[in-house]
Amino acid sequence: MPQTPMADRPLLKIEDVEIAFSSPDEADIVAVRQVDLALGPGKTLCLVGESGCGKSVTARAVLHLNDQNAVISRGRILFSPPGDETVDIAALKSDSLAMRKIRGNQIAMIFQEPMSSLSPVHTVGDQIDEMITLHEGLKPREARERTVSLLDQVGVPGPRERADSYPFQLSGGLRQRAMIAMALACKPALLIADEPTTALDVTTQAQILDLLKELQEDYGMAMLFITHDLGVVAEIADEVAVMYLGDVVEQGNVFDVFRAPRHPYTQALMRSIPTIARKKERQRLSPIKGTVPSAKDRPEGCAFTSRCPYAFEPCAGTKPDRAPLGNHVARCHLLTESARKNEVPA
Amino acid sequence: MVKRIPHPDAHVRAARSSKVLAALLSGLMLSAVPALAFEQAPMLDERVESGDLPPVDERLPKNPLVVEPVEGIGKYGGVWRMGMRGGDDNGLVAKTAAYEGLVRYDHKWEKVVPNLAESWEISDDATEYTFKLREGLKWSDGQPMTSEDIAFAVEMFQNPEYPANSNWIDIKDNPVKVEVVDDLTFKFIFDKPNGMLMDTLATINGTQVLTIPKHYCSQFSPDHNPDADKMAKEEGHQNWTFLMQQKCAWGWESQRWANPELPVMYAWRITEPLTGDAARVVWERNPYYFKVDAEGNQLPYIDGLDMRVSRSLEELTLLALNGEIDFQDRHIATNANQAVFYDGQEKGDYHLGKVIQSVSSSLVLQLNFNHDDPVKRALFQDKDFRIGLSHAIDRQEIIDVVFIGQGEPFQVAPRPESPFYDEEMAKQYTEFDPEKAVERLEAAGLTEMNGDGIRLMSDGRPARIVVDVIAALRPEWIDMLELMQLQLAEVGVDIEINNIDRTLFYDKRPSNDYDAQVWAGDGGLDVMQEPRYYFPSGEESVWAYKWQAWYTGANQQIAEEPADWAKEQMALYDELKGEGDADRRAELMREILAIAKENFPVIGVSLMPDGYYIAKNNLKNVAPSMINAWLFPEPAGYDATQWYFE
Amino acid sequence: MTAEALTEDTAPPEIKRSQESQAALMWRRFRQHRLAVWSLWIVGLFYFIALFAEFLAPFEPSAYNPRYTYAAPQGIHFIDRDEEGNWTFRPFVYGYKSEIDPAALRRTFVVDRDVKHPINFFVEAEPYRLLGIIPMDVKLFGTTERRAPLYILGADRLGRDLLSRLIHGTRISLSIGLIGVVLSLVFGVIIGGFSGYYGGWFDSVVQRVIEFIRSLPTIPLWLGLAAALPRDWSSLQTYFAITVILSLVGWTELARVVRGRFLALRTEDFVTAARLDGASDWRVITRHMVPNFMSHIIAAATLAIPGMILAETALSFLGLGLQAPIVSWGTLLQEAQNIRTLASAPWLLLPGVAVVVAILALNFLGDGLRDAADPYGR
Amino acid sequence: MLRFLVGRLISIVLTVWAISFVAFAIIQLPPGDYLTAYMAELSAQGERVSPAELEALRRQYSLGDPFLVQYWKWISGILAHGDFGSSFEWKRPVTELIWGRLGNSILLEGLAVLVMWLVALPIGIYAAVRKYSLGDYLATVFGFLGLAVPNFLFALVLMYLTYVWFGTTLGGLFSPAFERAHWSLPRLWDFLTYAWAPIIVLATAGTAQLIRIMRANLLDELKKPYVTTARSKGLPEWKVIVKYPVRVALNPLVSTIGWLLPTLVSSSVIVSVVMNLPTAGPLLLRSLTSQDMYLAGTIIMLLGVLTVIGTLISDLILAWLDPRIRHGGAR
Repeated sequence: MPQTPMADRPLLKIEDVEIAFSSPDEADIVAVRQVDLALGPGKTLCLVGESGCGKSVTARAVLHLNDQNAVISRGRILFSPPGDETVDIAALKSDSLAMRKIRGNQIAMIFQEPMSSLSPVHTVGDQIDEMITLHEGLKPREARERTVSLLDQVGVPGPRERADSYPFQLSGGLRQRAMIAMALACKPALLIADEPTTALDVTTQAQILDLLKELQEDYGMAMLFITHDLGVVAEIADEVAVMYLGDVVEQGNVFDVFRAPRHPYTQALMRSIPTIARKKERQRLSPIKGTVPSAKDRPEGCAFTSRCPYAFEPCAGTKPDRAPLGNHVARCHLLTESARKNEVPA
Repeated sequence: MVKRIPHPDAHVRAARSSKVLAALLSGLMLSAVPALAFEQAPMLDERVESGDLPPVDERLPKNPLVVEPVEGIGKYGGVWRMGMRGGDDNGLVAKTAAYEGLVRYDHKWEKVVPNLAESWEISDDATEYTFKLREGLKWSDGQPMTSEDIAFAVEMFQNPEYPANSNWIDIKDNPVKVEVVDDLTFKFIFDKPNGMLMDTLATINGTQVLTIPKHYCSQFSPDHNPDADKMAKEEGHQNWTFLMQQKCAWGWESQRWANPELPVMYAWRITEPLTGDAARVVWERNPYYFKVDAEGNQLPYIDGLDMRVSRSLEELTLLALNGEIDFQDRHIATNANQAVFYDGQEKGDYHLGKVIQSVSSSLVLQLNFNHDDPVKRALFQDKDFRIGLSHAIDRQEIIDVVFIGQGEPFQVAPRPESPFYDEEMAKQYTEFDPEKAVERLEAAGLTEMNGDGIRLMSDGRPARIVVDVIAALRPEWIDMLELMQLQLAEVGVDIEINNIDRTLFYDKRPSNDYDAQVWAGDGGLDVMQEPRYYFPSGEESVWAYKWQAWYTGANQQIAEEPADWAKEQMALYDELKGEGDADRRAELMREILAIAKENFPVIGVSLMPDGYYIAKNNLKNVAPSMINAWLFPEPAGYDATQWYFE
Repeated sequence: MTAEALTEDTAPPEIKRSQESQAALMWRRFRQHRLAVWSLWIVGLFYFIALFAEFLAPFEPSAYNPRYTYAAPQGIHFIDRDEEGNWTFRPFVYGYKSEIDPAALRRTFVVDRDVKHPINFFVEAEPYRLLGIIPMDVKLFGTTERRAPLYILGADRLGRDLLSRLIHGTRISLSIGLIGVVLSLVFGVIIGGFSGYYGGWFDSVVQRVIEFIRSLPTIPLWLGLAAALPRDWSSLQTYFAITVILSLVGWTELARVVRGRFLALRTEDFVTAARLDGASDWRVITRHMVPNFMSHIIAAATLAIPGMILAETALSFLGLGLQAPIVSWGTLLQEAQNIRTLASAPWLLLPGVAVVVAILALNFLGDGLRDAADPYGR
Repeated sequence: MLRFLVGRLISIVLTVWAISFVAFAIIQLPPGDYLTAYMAELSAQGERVSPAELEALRRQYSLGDPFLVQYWKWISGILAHGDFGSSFEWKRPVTELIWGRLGNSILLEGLAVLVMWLVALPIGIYAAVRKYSLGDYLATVFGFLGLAVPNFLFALVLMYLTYVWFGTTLGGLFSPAFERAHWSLPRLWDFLTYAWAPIIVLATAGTAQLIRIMRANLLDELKKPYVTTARSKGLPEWKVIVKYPVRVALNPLVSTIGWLLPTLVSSSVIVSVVMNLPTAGPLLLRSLTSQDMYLAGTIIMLLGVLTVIGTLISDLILAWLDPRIRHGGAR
């Protein structure tokens, strides 16, 4: 199995994970199948894909935050915090002590909707204090001091007053900063960011991203970054994993993947990035034909089959293996085929 | 209104003034030796020693009334627990504790015997009555009770501004005048003969003259206290009448029971009054009560009364079952409950006693003789129609179902216990006979039938009678009517049961918008006092409301000239009221009854079965059988003052 | 420049699911609420009984029998031995031995195992009209012998068959609930709808009125109104009057629900669109908005019925409302409202059980409907 | 916040006025007046009142006046010098009669509300968290049983059973000793030994409603992202639920307190009649049947006022609980 050339002991290693949703009156839906990911300390891994492709589910699985009817039916999620032995999160119970010790403490998470992700009836300060008192057993007053400095650090003006205000009294940007402050409260080794900038306007997006990068430097923490925005990926990712309908179709070093996407889906994505050029030279962005089928009627084989321009007989039936391509891997029959008769579609 | 004489010859005695009276008294007061050493209840000893009460001999009159105990001499102490319903239940208090008039009835409801008055004399023309009070009577506050109090009471009742009224003190056609001879002697004087005064005085209504003690109540009357009106205004009332009512009102007993200050002559006086938010009404012995037992122990034996005020009959029933009520029949001793109470005797440590109802028929169907609809009026006045209905009723079945076999088919007529009892009158047309019924109905012109088998009246409308009833008052009525409904349907008469509330029941009378109303057969024992079904004598004669208006003159605008036979009865009754001689009165009453029997105005169903009371087993001297009537208060009429706890 | 941007007709799964028909969706959600499904059956059964009361009840509610006052329930037996002594299916009831206890004033009944009265199905009966229309002379079951006692659930104080009375009472009580709710719906939907649709002063006035009505304690309101009914009205008239009175209070709740939905929907695009198309208000409301929350209204209505039924019993208890000879659960309970019944004829409380079951069922049904009504929300 | 308060106060005044009017109107609805009712009762007992006396009384009480005149007399009396008129039946100022009983009512219903919440909240929370579980069903059924059993039936059965099993009769709120005493610890204790039964009866009636609301609200809140956030902090599950969604779900529940009151009052009327509780209920019932108009009118009005106040209070609590309202934020 291919080893990512990161640090020998990855902070987070997701091995062959499958996540299924059970519902009372239908067959289970496998939302995520065969996901392998690895993330080294201090690095940033971007999960990219259209909504519904399972990137959030995967990320949440790391903290067991999916709904009760979601089960990790296969695989391991190995988390090795620095100076601590490795745990298989997949094996932990959602409400177990071990899990709770990891949550917020070693792995923190920030969400897409800064408004609804903060309790509307508690002050921002209280919600951050709680984190600190919970994991570090500080006294409320000390906790509040920490909170204020955190807020200051994430660039909230007048942190002391802001700590006493309610979410609805803050602008979207400030709320997200507050969220980040909360996430950082216990200096986590890993920060999971689930589309943290999607709900924000462009300028704020930029600020938040910069802030995150900055903080990543200071705290030396790794980041699992979920987004559907390739621009964001390009800006912050070290590693990128492209997901389509529950499958990781291509993953690896962000430069390689962006420079030479090999999976037809990735290629399609890349083609969608408009390049600044003179009018006549511009080429029309070509959309992918068809629509994303629901996980129910996903082909046994490559999930992309139904829309793939190059689809041929093995695609639908059998699942493509990972094709190692220099610094990254992709799952596509074309590539495995090409391994034999070496002609690759450009 | 006139009163009945239960037993003619008994009445003769009562009437024949003091000569007879002496004998009668001696008979009653064997042991009333003056030298008798009086005893009092232990609970009073302390107050006497401390001097805030005079000794018992000074509290009692010179010649106290000696009560012959039912079983034997009792002992002091204990509290008599019972239950009442609240503001509208003042009647219970009246029947239990407030029966203290100038005279009273004996336990058989026959003789009129002395009470506060030790003797009286009646002029032969029955226009002048002279009463002699016991010497040394005192109100519950220790003030002497004298002729002045009687005079004042009459004055108040006759005061037009003061809305209290009596059925004998201030009646228009023959009001009473009082002449005070001395503190102990006074006269009642009438323009016309008033042959029934003694009976009136012996009833609950007779106590009216003793409800307004002058020394206390005169302060509220402007005639005796110029500041009365000012006083009332200070209390926030419009004028003196309101304050007087609140403090002393008659008729509004709920008011008198609400004022603990009001001096009384009763055996017990109120300490916790009956107010709107009262949860109980508490009484304690009146240290000045004027009766003693055969050994000279001042009555009452029982220290006090504790009346639970409860709107919930279920609660009262449970209290009784649980032995938390010492004596009671009102409210809880219903037909339906009898089985439960019977079973509960052991657990509750009480027993059931017999209560004879004064009413004759358990239900009286009164068809509206004065109906505005000429067709119905004609039909209802048609004797054949009424007889037809009567024959169509299967009385035995009703008795079996509703009264579980208790009672017998009975019309509206004097009860078997009454001297006026006339079997023929009581039983006529009571046999269940559909053929006869149909015959009579057809004789009444109901020959045609419509599709639903309902007979048609002369104008072709189906014979449909809406019967007003207050189920709240007697649940059995609805049951009985539901059965009668089915039985009458068999012969093609359609009655609809219209269960309405009291107010409306009464409103419908003057406005005359009713086919028929249902009530119980009052006047089964008190034949003379309560002739409402025998002839249109008053407001309660619903079957001929306009005729009674003509007779009483109360409501002239609706009055209507009665049929000749009714007028004849009215004449006879007027004569009766004036008649001083008891036998003659009885005769006149019999004539009235005969006419009633002949014309058969109202339809009865069955003889009201005996009721029952429940009494704790340790409560003694309780008469095994009592008569229940409004005019003859029960249990007060049976000297509850000499009941005691063993 | 997002991943979505390049697949213009991409539809995320949620939206896909909502393409199922509203009804199918509701049904799917509804089935999850097992209690509700059960309740649906029970309620159905009750209304079936109410509908065919005359056919199902062995006797007329007023039919009495002096010999069986307060007769205890006989129960019913299905398996019997025939002459040869082998077991056969032949439903029957035992007879009674009864004697009168004059002192206690009551009949005591003992089941007489020697006397068996067979129960036959589709027996001849007095001709009657089913639903007051269809003439019939057959009842579901009964005894063929004349005057044979048949008191499966016991008899009341007049020897009337409780079962029959219960069945007929079901009709009155359930229909009171239904009619009352329908009336409240008419008020509620119209008033609530308009105040929600137009908002503004009309809305605020309606709101005040509703607030006001709900701040009145209902009992005195009922007392007053019920007492004000013309008393010479026939029982049928009173019956309808009572339902009207009940709905006078009931409509506020429904109005609130409807208004809420209207406010929510008013701003929805498709409504705006309809308006822009120049559809009349009436059309917008009836064609576009009402269908959209019919389910909510149904749910709310279902939840309102129990209230009505209870209110009816309460009124009857207070001696207002329906009264004998009308047979309703309320009047039946009122007759059972005394110690005597509790002590020696507890079976007369069975109407209470009927009330409880009906109320429970209706509530759960309503809950299920509401949960199903908006699959994404509560 | 100030505007909010002022607005509320205005609407309160209007509502109360309207209630006073309707209250008065309701009593006038039935045919006849106090005196006809009074006479009816007396004759039902076999007593007599002559038409003459009735006329005198009718004049004395100026019952002849038209409705509006009577209403004006009443309301102006109240506004001018807090005089609610006097009871026909008791010949006493209405206020004398009702305070004690109104107090009992409030106490009783207050306690009932308390019990309701104590029972309903846990059940509601459990039912929401374990939606469609067996526990959910059991909890809900239990809750709804209370709603389904007619109050008066429950009360009566309770009374009878306690008599049969414990040989005691429920009923009333005090033992004779404390009947007229002033409030004190022993009296409170005495009160509780009697009050538990009616409180149970009253509480059961309303619990189901609360359970339903709580369950629905909580189900809403549980879906909100902030719950996930809380979970992602590493809080134990129970704490996540209690501190966040429950806390938010409480708000709409609080606003129901106000509406709870009238329903409670109504059901307490019936319960009080069956169990003979010295609350405003039986007095009201009595005054309505005896058409004692000033008494009845006052009680109805005060009950209405109570309700309005109740709503105001719950609004205030709501504002205090929910910053979004307190700070006039988006609602």
